[in-house]
Amino acid sequence: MPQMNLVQAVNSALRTEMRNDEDVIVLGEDVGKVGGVFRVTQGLFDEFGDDRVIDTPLAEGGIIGTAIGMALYGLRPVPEIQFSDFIFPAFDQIVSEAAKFRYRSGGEYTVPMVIRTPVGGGIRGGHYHSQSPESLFIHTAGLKVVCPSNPYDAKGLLLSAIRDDDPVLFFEPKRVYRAVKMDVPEDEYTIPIGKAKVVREGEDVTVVGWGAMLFEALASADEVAEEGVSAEVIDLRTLWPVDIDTIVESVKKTGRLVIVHEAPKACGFGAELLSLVTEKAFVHLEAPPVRVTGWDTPFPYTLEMEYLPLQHRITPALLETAKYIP
Amino acid sequence: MPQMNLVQAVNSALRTEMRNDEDVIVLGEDVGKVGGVFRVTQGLFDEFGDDRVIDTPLAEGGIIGTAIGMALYGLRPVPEIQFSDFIFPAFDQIVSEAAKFRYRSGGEYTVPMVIRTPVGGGIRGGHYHSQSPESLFIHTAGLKVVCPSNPYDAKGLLLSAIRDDDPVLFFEPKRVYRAVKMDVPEDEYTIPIGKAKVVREGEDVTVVGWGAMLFEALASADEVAEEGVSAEVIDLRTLWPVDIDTIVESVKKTGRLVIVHEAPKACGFGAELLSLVTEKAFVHLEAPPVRVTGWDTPFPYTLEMEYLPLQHRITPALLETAKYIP
Amino acid sequence: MQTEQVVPIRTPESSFDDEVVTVIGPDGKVRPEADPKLPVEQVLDLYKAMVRTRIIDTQLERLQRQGRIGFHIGSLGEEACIIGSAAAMRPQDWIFPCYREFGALLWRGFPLQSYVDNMFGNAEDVVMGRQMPDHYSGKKYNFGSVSSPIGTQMTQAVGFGWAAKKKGTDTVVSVYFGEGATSSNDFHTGMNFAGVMDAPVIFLCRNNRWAISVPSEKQTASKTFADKGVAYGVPAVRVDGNDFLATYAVVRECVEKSAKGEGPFLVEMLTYRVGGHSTSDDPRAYRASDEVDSWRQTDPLVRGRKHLDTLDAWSDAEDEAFRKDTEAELKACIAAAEEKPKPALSTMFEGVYDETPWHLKEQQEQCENGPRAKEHH
Amino acid sequence: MQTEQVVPIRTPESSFDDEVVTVIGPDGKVRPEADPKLPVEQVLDLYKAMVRTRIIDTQLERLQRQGRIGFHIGSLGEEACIIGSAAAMRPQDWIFPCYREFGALLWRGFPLQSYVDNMFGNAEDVVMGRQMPDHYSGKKYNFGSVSSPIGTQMTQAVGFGWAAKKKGTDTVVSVYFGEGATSSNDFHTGMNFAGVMDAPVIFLCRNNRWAISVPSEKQTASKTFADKGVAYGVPAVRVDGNDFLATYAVVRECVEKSAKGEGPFLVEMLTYRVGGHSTSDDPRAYRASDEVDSWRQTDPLVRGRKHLDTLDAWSDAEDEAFRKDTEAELKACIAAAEEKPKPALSTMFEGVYDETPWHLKEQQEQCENGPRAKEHH
Ligand SMILES: Cc1ncc(C[n+]2csc(CCOP(=O)(O)OP(=O)(O)O)c2C)c(N)n1
Ligand SMILES: Cc1ncc(C[n+]2csc(CCOP(=O)(O)OP(=O)(O)O)c2C)c(N)n1
Ligand SMILES: [Mg+2]
Ligand SMILES: [Mg+2]
Repeated sequence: MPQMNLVQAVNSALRTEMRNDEDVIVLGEDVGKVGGVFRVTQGLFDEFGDDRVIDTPLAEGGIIGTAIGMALYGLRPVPEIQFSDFIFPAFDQIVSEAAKFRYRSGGEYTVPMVIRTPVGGGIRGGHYHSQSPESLFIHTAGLKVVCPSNPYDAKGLLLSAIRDDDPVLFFEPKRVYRAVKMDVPEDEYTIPIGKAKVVREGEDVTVVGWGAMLFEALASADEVAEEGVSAEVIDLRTLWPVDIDTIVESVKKTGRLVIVHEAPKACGFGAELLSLVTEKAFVHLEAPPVRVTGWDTPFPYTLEMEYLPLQHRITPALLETAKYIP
Repeated sequence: MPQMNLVQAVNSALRTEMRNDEDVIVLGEDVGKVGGVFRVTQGLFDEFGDDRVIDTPLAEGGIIGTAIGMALYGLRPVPEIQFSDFIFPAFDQIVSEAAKFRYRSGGEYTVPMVIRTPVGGGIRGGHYHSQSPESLFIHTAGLKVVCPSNPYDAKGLLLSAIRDDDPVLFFEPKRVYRAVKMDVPEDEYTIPIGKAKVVREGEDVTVVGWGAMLFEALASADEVAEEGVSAEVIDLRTLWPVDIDTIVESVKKTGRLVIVHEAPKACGFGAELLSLVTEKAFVHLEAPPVRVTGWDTPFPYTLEMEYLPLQHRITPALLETAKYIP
Repeated sequence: MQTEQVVPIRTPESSFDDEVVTVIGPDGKVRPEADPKLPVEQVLDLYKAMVRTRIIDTQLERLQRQGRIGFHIGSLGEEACIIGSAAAMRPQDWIFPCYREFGALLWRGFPLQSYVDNMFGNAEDVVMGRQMPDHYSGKKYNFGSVSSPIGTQMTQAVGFGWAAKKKGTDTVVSVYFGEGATSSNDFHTGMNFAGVMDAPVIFLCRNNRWAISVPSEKQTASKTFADKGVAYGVPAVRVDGNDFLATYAVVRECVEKSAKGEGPFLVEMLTYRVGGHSTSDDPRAYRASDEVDSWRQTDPLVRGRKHLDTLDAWSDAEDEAFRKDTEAELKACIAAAEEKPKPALSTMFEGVYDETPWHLKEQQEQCENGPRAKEHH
Repeated sequence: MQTEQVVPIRTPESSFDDEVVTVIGPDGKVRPEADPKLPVEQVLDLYKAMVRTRIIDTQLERLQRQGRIGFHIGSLGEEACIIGSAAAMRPQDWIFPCYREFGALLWRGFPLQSYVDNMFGNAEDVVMGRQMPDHYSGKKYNFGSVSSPIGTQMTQAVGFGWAAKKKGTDTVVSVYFGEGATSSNDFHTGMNFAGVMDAPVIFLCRNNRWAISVPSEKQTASKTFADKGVAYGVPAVRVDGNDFLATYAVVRECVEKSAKGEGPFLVEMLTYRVGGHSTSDDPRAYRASDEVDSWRQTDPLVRGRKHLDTLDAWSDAEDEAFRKDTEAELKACIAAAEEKPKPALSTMFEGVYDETPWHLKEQQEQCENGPRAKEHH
């Protein structure tokens, strides 16, 4: 089985589905000849031509708006937003239109579309090449939100997302793009949307993470193991609709919860997770659930490693939570 | 003292500050001659002329972008977005620009600007004239978010907001616009941003609300009083930065918390409030905190009264929470 | 430092400001050069559709004032450009509406009863009472979905038209919007993408002179709205939008060209919003009544009627009878719509996604098992 | 149904496609009609600023390859249009940058050391290391703040210029952007608002033919970028952007007119991005090297040098010496910048708001009292 990094796995998913289904169209800024600024769409232009791999003008609202139109017609567009920081010019089309089309038209129109976009920090991108805006889309009814942490999941989830009949935000953790290689089948396979994965079992505390921070959570789990704390690590994979059962089941076992995400804390997805768990497993909570997140500041440049909720911040949170005495 | 409704109180605040400070500029769609579609800016065009009360072209991004430019120059623009549902074409200017200007320029540039916009449902507005997008802005570091529930607070808070040196989102609950009249001084006065108000004291359960839902919370507090449950009602007034001390103090007393808001539940501001209280007062919580919110659907038209978290839904939540046995 | 030298800074010239296509003269006679030469029955159908639109507008406004419906947004004075342009589209073509084109929807065969059900947001409303009145959806009739945010339909129409072309069809898409909407983000990206992608899309700008209270002169400093095509390499044309035959002819020509791959096009249709912006608006607060009066002179129905007279195709008695029938038909639809129940509670939770996820099922259960809200107060 | 009649649908004509203002001919001699007739010392200053910009670009690119800075976005080949246009602004005027105009920033007097500190994001960086390199802010120099999102500076410049005018000043604002940015929402709203508000703003479009890998032909179907002015009633002009005197002359004329209330203007500056988009980009993946080579022929520095020769104002020795001095100055700045510490941890939490609210104080405390991160890996 070939080894792929996340860039290659996403590329493989796109190529696979473009071969399967000629209605799949890739469009965005620089996705064509050059294959995207992260080279995720490399080679697709050569294989599928400029009718199916479209370099668009520089307008995210246009990319998403025309992609919605294509989807209304019955195609399955996979628009790319070059950085998720640049999704905001398309915000109206996403939240007012794509998200509401099925509902508002009484089911007549649907928008099967996957918005692919790199997310997160740790690549010296500063304010505008590092943000994690997932909670804005989770708040918007009608959207699904996916964020794989590794190449295998990325391919399987992207194939599911493209086949899904609802609009999906597909966030690709850019810090992981070339950092991890693993076995990824050339052939097609899917990973269901809406299913989290327990990537490490443990007894004392549950850690929920996704994307690039998953690796930090795992590293912390290793670290605290040396101090005798057994952490259960859950990779959400799909952020919304969230697999609440897997989380609640784990918290019922451990009684303790730490949530990790890069986005700012205030109204981040961590707040929703914390609230859901509190609502559903209040009596099982033996310690206050904790959020380890980006700070409530714009994403900084020089100090980005102090901004991110990395291992050095997760580990103490795990220890404190695990050792909390009610 | 004159009696004013919320429309008149906001109008009075604008007029007061425009007389005080010639740098205050009002701009937006239909704010001029006709005085806004809700008539909030009525009469300002006649008093201050078309240099200070500007009917703009139909482009929210242009309204906010030019207002930012005015603010960078040193003016104090008060742009109006006709409905908060139509703020999304301006989303990029608000979250990428206004919110980050001070920080990203090392304090060289500031954006003293108040974005006024009607918010919320209950006026037969359906999908696009009813939404409550506050949590999107709370998630964005650098913005302040205010939502008064009554005319007196509206005037005092708007005067503070205009004098504030940071960008403020000022949400006006449109269901309250003409529904409530009360004494409002002609003269100027301010209500500080960042201070909540305990509008009804109680012992058994804390209810946090704002805007139009505050009245529903109060009605429920009356209703449950008949069943012997004493609810403390907090009107947040400023959503962000939130007055956490007032809430935590109340929860320490009651041990129980119900949060009410119109916006959808998932990643709504209720999740942040619930999380903050859980983090800060875990040991004081005698029942799982509860959110009574809009459902996670687009805002409907015919069934809007079933969508909103009105008295009929708040009352049972208060009773259950107050009577919950751990 | 001196700069007396001549630098050729161009104050842009309009290619359009004195050329407006008209077919029907003030006397009702046609200018043969531009006449689409439609068979008489078709002319009559167009005229009747305009009259029907007017009657519906009048009645719905009344219903709203009586509090029986919550809202209506009409097309008083704009019937010719709406019906003329809709009729110019071929059966296989698609129409992406703004919010003022129920006349086009009905022209397409959408049942009047369904339209009235939408006005009441009842259980048989095609959009299940989820949106405000006049926010319908007509997929079976090759007709889009109305939403309130200004402009968004334009880029969507471009993607749709592009897709249809790539699929090898000769489908053309028309998209309506007001002149105010030319200021929106989506006009810009829609036109630009259409130009670059060679999409078979006809941008139909209803220049009715007003965007709620903002007159068109305050909307842009360009000489005409048609001139905006230049910025995108999109051919443009101005037409008398109160002349149903002129509108038909111009749009039809664009359709035929677009179908051959020569689109997109921008059509500025000159008309006037005689009524308020919607039932929520009272235009007396911001515009002079003599302006409105002078536009009433150009009433497209009066002009249409004059034209029919030149054809000897329609009598006063026929006109009277048609109006009566239409009113009766509408009255029956209203009575039926008013009787129908509200949409079921479950419709609030279903259809957000293809399959309803756990959290919505949970919320639905909470809602259905909880107490009911009081009615609107 | 027949439609053989002629409907005047206009394929837009360009007012601009064969008129480009040039001053310096291939031989270095000026065409006197458009020559701004600057004093020799000023011509020399402009030339030196271009050379300095080139030297800085070359060095910073090297630094980035060595991993000593994280990023640089340069102006190789575009020096003439940047320096020429910046120099045309009067001291009281303001410049709103895109991201490629550090040459304009330095022209305004921003200290080289501060610029280099910004490249390192160190404790003395004017923006406190909060943004990527080349995202500076220069308020003291009447210079805006760089952000990455394309286009946003345009509407801001309009509001700023409008405010300055309302305050009774004759301040003019220029705003830079690439031809790719003409597709952005803010180009549209910025130009439209400028037209309607009569704002004293000069829109400076650096048409360098590429938006990362997308060539200008794929950006729009309009004949030229100057033609886009028509859509907004904004006068426009095209200038040879590799000719610093032509750019100066054109922009200066716009400034003088704008100061008299005759703005806004759109200036399309024809140039070429000789380097990659930024240090993150390798253009060999998407464009032919002979295209680049042919543009190297039009190098604005070579052309400038030829012009100096016609003035007999500058010797090879002087050129050499100037280059050496500049390199040495830059080297010293780099050495100093590299020595400076990172910004303090507290700078991450301060300055989000005027007064730091409780939640940020709490987070700052958590951060400062918690363990430190490892360095970048
Ligand atoms: C994004 C957005 N902003 C504001 C509004 C409120 N609004 C509804 S219609 C309208 C005016 C539209 O004018 P125009 O485009 O000329 O169309 P007309 O109503 O004249 O047909 C405005 C401002 C909206 N619906 N969407
Ligand atoms: C809203 C937004 N979308 C995408 C990007 C990524 N991006 C940065 S520069 C650029 C191309 C800009 O081209 P152009 O406007 O011609 O300017 P140039 O770089 O040629 O000077 C793109 C797509 C961005 N910064 N902002
Ligand atoms: Mg209009
Ligand atoms: Mg460019």
